[in-house]
Amino acid sequence: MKSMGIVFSNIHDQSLPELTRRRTIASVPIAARYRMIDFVLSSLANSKVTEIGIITKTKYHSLMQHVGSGKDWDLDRKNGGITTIAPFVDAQSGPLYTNRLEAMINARSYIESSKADLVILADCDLLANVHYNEIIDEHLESGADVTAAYKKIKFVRKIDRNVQELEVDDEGKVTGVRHHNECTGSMNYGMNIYVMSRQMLVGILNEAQTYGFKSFSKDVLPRLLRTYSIHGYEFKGYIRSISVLDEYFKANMDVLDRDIRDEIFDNKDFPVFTHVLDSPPTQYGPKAQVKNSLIADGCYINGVVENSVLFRGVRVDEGASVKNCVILNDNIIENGASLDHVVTDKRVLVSRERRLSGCEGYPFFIGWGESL
Amino acid sequence: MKSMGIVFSNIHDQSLPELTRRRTIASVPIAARYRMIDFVLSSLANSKVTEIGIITKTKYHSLMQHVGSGKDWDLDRKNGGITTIAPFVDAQSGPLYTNRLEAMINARSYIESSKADLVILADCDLLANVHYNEIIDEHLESGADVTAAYKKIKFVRKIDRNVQELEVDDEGKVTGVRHHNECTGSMNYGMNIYVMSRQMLVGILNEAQTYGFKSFSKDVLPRLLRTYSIHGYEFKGYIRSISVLDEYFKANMDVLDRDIRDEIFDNKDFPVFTHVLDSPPTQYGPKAQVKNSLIADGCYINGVVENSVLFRGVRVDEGASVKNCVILNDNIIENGASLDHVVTDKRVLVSRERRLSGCEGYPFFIGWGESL
Amino acid sequence: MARRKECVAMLLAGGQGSRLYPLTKYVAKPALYFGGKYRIIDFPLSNCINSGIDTVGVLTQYQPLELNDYIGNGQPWDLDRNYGGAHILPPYQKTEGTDWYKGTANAIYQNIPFMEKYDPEYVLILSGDHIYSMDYNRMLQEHKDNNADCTIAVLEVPLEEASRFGILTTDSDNKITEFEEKPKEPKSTKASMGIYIFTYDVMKRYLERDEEDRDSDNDFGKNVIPAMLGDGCRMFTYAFEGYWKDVGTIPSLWESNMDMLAIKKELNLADPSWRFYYRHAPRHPHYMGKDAVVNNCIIAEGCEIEGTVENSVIFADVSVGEGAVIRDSVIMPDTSIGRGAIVNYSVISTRVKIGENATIGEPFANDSSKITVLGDDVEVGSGENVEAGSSLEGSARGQREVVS
Amino acid sequence: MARRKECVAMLLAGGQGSRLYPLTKYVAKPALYFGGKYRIIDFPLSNCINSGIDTVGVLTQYQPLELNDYIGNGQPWDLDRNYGGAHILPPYQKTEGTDWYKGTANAIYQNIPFMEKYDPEYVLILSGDHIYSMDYNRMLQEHKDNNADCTIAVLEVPLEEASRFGILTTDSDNKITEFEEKPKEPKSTKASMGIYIFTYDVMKRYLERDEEDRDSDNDFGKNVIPAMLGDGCRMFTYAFEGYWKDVGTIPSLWESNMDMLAIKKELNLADPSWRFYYRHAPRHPHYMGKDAVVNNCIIAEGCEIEGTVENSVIFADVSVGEGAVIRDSVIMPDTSIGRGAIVNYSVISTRVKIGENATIGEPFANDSSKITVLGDDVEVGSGENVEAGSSLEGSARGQREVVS
Repeated sequence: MKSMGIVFSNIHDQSLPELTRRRTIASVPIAARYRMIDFVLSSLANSKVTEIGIITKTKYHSLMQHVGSGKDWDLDRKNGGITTIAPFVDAQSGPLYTNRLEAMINARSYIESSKADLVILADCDLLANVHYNEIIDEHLESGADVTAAYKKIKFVRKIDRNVQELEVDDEGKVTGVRHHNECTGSMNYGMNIYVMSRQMLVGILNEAQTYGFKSFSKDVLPRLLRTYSIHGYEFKGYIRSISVLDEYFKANMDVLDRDIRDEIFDNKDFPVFTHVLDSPPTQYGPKAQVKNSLIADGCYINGVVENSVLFRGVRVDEGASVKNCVILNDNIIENGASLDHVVTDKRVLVSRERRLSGCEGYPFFIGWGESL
Repeated sequence: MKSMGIVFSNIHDQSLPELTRRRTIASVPIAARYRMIDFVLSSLANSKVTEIGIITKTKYHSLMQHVGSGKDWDLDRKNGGITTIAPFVDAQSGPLYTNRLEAMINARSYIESSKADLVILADCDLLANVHYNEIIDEHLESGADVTAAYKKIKFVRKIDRNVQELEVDDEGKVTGVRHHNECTGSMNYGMNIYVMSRQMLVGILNEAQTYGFKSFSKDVLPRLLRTYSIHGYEFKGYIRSISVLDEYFKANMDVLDRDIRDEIFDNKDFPVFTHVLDSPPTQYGPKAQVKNSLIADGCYINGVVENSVLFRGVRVDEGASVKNCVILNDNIIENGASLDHVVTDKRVLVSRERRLSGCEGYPFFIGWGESL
Repeated sequence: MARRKECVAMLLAGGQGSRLYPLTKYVAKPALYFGGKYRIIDFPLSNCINSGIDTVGVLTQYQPLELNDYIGNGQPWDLDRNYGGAHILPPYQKTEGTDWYKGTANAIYQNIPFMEKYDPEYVLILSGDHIYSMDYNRMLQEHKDNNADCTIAVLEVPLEEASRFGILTTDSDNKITEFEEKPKEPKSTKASMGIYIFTYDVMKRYLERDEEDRDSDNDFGKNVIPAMLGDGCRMFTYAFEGYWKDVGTIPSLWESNMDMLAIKKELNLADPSWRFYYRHAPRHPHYMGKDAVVNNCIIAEGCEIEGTVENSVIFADVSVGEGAVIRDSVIMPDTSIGRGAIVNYSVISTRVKIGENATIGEPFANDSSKITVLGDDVEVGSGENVEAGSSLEGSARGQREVVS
Repeated sequence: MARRKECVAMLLAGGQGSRLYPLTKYVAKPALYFGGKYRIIDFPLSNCINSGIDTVGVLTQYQPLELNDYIGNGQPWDLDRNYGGAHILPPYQKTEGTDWYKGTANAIYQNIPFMEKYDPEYVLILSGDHIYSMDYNRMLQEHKDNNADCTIAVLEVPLEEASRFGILTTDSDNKITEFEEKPKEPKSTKASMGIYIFTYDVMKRYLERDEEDRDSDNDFGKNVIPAMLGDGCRMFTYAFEGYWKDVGTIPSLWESNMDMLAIKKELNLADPSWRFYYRHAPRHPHYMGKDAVVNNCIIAEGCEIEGTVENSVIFADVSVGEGAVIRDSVIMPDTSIGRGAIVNYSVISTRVKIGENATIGEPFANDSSKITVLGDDVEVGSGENVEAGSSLEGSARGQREVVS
């Protein structure tokens, strides 16, 4: 039983505009040294899924640089391996696709030419270590036509964004799909991870083209529910959807929790791989004071860092203070500067004595390459 | 002294429409197992140029599959290696570039971020084993700002197409550039291969953008001639420009000549690499009659083949006859079929007893996947 | 941080191949050329990756240089994995002393640290001298279904040939009841192919015990398998069907090359779903000259054929001059056959130079003692005659001496 | 089909490293950890690729398993080349017999076939026990400019230390006039770094001659270099400036790790144009706990630091419990330090387990005999005290015994 993966790199770009101005959601940096796609690629590879199509649309230059030949995930294979499916624009082609279904129709020849039995569809918006092999096993055991993964979530605050809720009966059968514009209370949160036979997906794509369907979850899924059996896979682990900036901030803070760190990173059969940069180790100077923080390689820290996540190559000078922050790669925080509840994109320079402060639930975002 | 290469994969697509309907000129198959870009990539790699940007525009899917990570040319490198520079279309971007200059402006950040001293520009329309290291050496010795390669060619027939002629004085200095719409008589045929410092190219691109120049050879080169010294490198080896179908046919036939074969393929320091397919060896049946032909791996031949070039995986059944033909990959020529002066694209099936015949100077072309 | 690999393959590639001398003078047997494009080791390596086994230890000892180079980083077989992949395992010095590999079991024993890195449940033991296509994963499935300690792949052989093999007797469930090496009076026609799957923990226990026994030859067939059988371990046969050839002698090497000329081959080299991979060199497609005559043969890339080639397997970069005739022969890479030379019923190794109008061997006579063998770098002068059945070996400078 | 490589590097990685015992009990010296992220061999390998030398033979012999694994296909150093790249070269059996490597010159001699594949003009000889950053290409340029037969990289050393080195005396053109191994009365302060460039043909001739001499130790320093000098070969020094450390002893290993703590390091590990490459394992960024105290230290990925770390180099995946204090120490990967434990002036190897409230060593005293060393897999029980200057080695199961 051979499986292939289809990974959507651009879906959800619009929900995190700050960080997706020059990149896809797949290449958004997370947890001090990773990018969002690392979790999907690593876990597929760890589940022995070694034929993976990454569907891209726009702004995929940084994604391609990060993924490269797939070597870092051991996915540079003669057969299968990673295929980037970009819109190979030519004069005849229409406008770029805008959703999952159109994207897969664009990738149909890739999907049709595979020899895999099963297809796994996945997005890049979740911080989680999903074990795809378990979903596949449950899919096969259930005998269902499609398996959809969900997570029982209780939202303590109302959050504005589109979510898909699955109705699942006691036998684990999906009986309905609902779409909401906000998240509130308890629900079976649809993870947009699907497993089905490759032949079935090809059939769906043919039908979608014939009938002009536009959306997988709004047009196709309800039809499937009427005719086919859809099994619900309940994911029981940690999950965080990187949907808005505050959730992005919280996802980073989550990793300061030892249990979450252990679950995501310390499963020996499900390690998380990322693109290798050969950074030197991080060095702490004589004035460093660092507490409850996750620190990547290649940093030089001689100031105060607390409750923060620092990516590779960050410099925190003597007398600088970084608290409750997410500091992306190659930032320089100069002497006397002070940051609190700040998220900085890459290559930001915060000059001496500068004081920047957001607040809980509303972090202050500083864009790529700014010098303040 | 470090050099980088910029390879244009789409320039000249329009001159060979039959074979570039679904591919770039760079991925046009040639000489039984190669693609046009193999000659440029191999020779750059053999010249120790291991940082190469391939500029693509449209229809580059087959090119990316062929080149992959660059492994087959030993160009999958941590530093440098092959970078495919596609138009990373986003909502804001304008129309696709239409010429060399616009393409390089699109690739400017790639060129600017390199650490190379020199840049080599090259197209993919020439069948030749150009030793780029010699051009670099001559460029450095001459002390010129730019070196342009040319070949003294005598056209025996008039051929309709755009050519660039270089005027070169006795010291090897380029004194003028002329453009013709047809080739006739003797000329210094411009090979569109240029060497210059990377800084100079960056300057040219800045200027081109400021002044809105459109064409490298029509706008930029004449200006350079006024201000800078341009050295002409005379290429003395075999060369054939794959410009129109008949030239494509002739290029393939040229390789039946032992001297040309030796020159292109049998220089031990300049081997030609191509994408590896693990074909089995070619097998000849008891009825095979094969003369003066170049035959790739993975064929099964039990018929008559004369003065022809057969690509990988071709089957010629008993009683079939293939004379003066270029037969691309995975064709099947059935029992009793007869082909003369025919060029077939990939996956063509010629049924039993079918007779197809072009003539000298006007080969008959059969498109991809046709069954006749 | 040992991530588990369910099954690790250990490929015994140390054999000296003395019955293939002089072809094995400079190279280990698994590095020998086969079938126009391949080396023998391409078959087990390709079978591994096609069976989903991506971790292969290659145990080398004798003349490993060319083999090491050939395997390199494992990339041609998709075995250049970050975790797993192909690893060359030569003998090495330890703090307590140094050992060359003794028997097959000792070679595996010495590499217990290698295997344990992958914490395997099963180990597949392979050898590097067989040509075949086999899905080891099916065999592993049977091993698991049988809850076996050891599964041995077997082939049905004609009763009259059975005494050349290790013969296994089984009950109706394929459970092995008896094992005899080269029995005079074989009780079964199930011949061991030298391909074993062991449950790792059981194998480790028996290897350790075998090491303690100073009288043991440390060989799987002679010592470990009989010991396990004696203790009542759960041992099963796995029935293999299809083409399988041990290429351990010159006649069998010649014959199996000739097998590749059949139009309906038992071993399909062109199956796109079960490719046999090999390491490539940059060579142009082969050229058939204006007066070439070919008939029932395999010709690899880089060749320049101006003469006649019939019923033969011609490897890469071989040149055959005008008027030369090659029949019923195997010609290995980079060899040149001068104009007018005649080669019959021969196995010609790599980098051989045959002068103009020389004669090698006699026409095919179905008598394998008449096969003529020229080793690496042999040079045969113009007009010279090499008698049928001769075996010549060359030196680096191309002189030669008769070895048999 | 030998395509030429101008210069091939041969890296002698066979040293047993007995002065680094017990750290070298299970691994060859070049595989020892260094600087928080690296192994010693990362330095010569990175220098090679950064100098444009992409063909490196790594000669292994003693405990090569971990080193072989670490080098693997050479990919981390960009040495996974189709043509060239990193190749492990263990001793092997030949038709005529088998040999372990004797001296350094014999090791290179035995690998003449490897070098000749690349038809090199020059050979760079390196060893695997030095930490430094060096552009070999500049040295090669000087070698060519001097039209030399051999160029030896030298370092200026204080006169009082010169008698510990091989000392070269030169004329004003840097042409070597005299060479003395560890002279009692050194005539110069130019110490050989054990880095040689030879013109290949000359070296081959001298290696062949040295092999014929049965009294020779087959060593470059003792035999080959003096023989060449005696014959009047053109031999030059190449003056190296910068950080260079031989990490052949426990004190020098400790010291050179401490050197990496300097803010202005002599050896810049962060230079983007001269990266030191290493093989990665998938580990998360390190975590500094709520009560962590750090001061002047290097900490690698995967660590979980809840205690105090000062003036120390902490490798990957080390855990330091609450209240534990580490000072002036080197802690290698996968080691855990229990709550309240105190570690002073120590070198702690990999997979060591230190129990709660244990005490290892005494505060730094500038007396290298007081460095405490715990070998691989040592376990120290809760509350136990390991005396300063002890050297313990562990077994696979974590027991331990005193070695000095």
